[in-house]
Amino acid sequence: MRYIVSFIIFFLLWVIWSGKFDFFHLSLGVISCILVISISHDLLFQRSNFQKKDITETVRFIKYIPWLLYQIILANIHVAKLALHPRMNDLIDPHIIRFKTKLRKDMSLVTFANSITLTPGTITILIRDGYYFVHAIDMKVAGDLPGEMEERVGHVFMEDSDG
Amino acid sequence: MSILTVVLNIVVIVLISFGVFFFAAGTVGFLRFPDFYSRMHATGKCDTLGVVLSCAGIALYALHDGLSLGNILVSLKIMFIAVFWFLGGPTATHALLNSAFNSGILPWTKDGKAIIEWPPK
Amino acid sequence: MITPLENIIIKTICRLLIPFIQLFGLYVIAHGHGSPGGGFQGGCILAASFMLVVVAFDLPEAKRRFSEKMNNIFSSLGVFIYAWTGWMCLLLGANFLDYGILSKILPVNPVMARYYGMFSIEVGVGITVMAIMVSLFLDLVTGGKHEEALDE
Amino acid sequence: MDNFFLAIALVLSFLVLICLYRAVFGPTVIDRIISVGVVGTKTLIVLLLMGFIYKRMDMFVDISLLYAILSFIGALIFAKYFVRKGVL
Repeated sequence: MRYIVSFIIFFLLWVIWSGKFDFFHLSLGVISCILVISISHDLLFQRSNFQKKDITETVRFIKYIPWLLYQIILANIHVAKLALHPRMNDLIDPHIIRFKTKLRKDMSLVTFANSITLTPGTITILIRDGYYFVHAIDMKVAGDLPGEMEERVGHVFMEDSDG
Repeated sequence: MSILTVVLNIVVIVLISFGVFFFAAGTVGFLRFPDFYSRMHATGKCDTLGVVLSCAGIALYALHDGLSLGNILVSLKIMFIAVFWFLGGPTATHALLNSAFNSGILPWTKDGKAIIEWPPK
Repeated sequence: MITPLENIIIKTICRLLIPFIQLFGLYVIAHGHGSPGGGFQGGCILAASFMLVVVAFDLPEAKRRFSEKMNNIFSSLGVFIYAWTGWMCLLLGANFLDYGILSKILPVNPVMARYYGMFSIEVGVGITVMAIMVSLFLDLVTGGKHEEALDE
Repeated sequence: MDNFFLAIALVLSFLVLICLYRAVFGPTVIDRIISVGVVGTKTLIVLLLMGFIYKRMDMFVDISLLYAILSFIGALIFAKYFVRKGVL
């Protein structure tokens, strides 16, 4: 099953990149997709079969992206304000903060970490034994962690439903 | 110049200008912040949004002379760059800071306490 | 000996991106005659994707996907393709790498024969460059003794 | 619009010039590596804009996608090398 889905994804991407629709280039595309799948078929999808859960996760992930974009724009305005502020040294108060997380799955840990890196004033430094080490540029933005974002990521990857 | 072209040009100019503004803010922050942990805040975030906004603007402008198949494919390719950078940029930021933290460098702080527990008890 | 980065973020993101990087490398090789790039550049991108496997996972994992034996076979296979495309032209009575003459044995006209000849040269160069780049990288990261590095 | 793109490309080149300050005088090695990454992102956009100026968009898109991939791989390999050395 995962072979077919990855083949479809790769072939669509090949057509977009190539832009040539003669027989020679399309057959090259098929050969390239088969080569890539034979070398690294277990990289894109790790489980061999799909469940109904995966489709729900994809839909929820797509719904999560607009909220993330909004947060990213807020984060950038914050950082730009700090960077252009004349008395910058009084405003920033950097620390590494350490907090425990409820998330367990790989994908949700990674999504949460990258969302933290992209949003206001915080960068993930390390994940170890269920603890996040986060560098925060001032204590006000750190007050929101883990907070709403963790809830949302947990909702996207259905952490709450299976205990 | 039809009215549609004018609107398209204005949207493209606004998007690219905002992208360049964030690039500029990131660069200024990169010069001014006190240590490289904070400098990473400026570059990691502002560059990601700058690339995404500029790529959106450029992808829109790639459609300016008609909706032919080649133009749409070029525009999709540019959006693929944005998606790639959206995944890769935070990871590169994280990798560099992770290696710095693992080599034992602590960030610049005001009160000398580098790592604090959260939420405070 | 290169140590793996015990880092879940880098592992997961590289897992998602490596197939696309490999596909892009193959695309650059296959469209070398029409757009920028070609054999050398595509081979370098393919080699870079294997370097990413080594960086994100570890050396045995990379060896499992692309063993040393396969690497040696590929590095000679590329030269084989390149040289036989050239010699085929020589045997048919033209100069070395003068692809137009290939229309005698391929069922196409000389222009298309030139096209396919150039493509097979690109493929040969790409395969060789990928294999040699991977061996160079493995020699560099293990200090020239990666056979022993595999045993420990 | 070509003049606008040219102006934006010039502004980005000027920003690259500013970033080189950190690459030259950066107190630590990490500063220099970050500076390489920042120059990489700006070069990406400059390449795309050059595609419009020279009217060869299909060609420059490939180059800048390649640049994005290599910049990402470069940052990861630098990170790995310096964590192994343990010195900065």
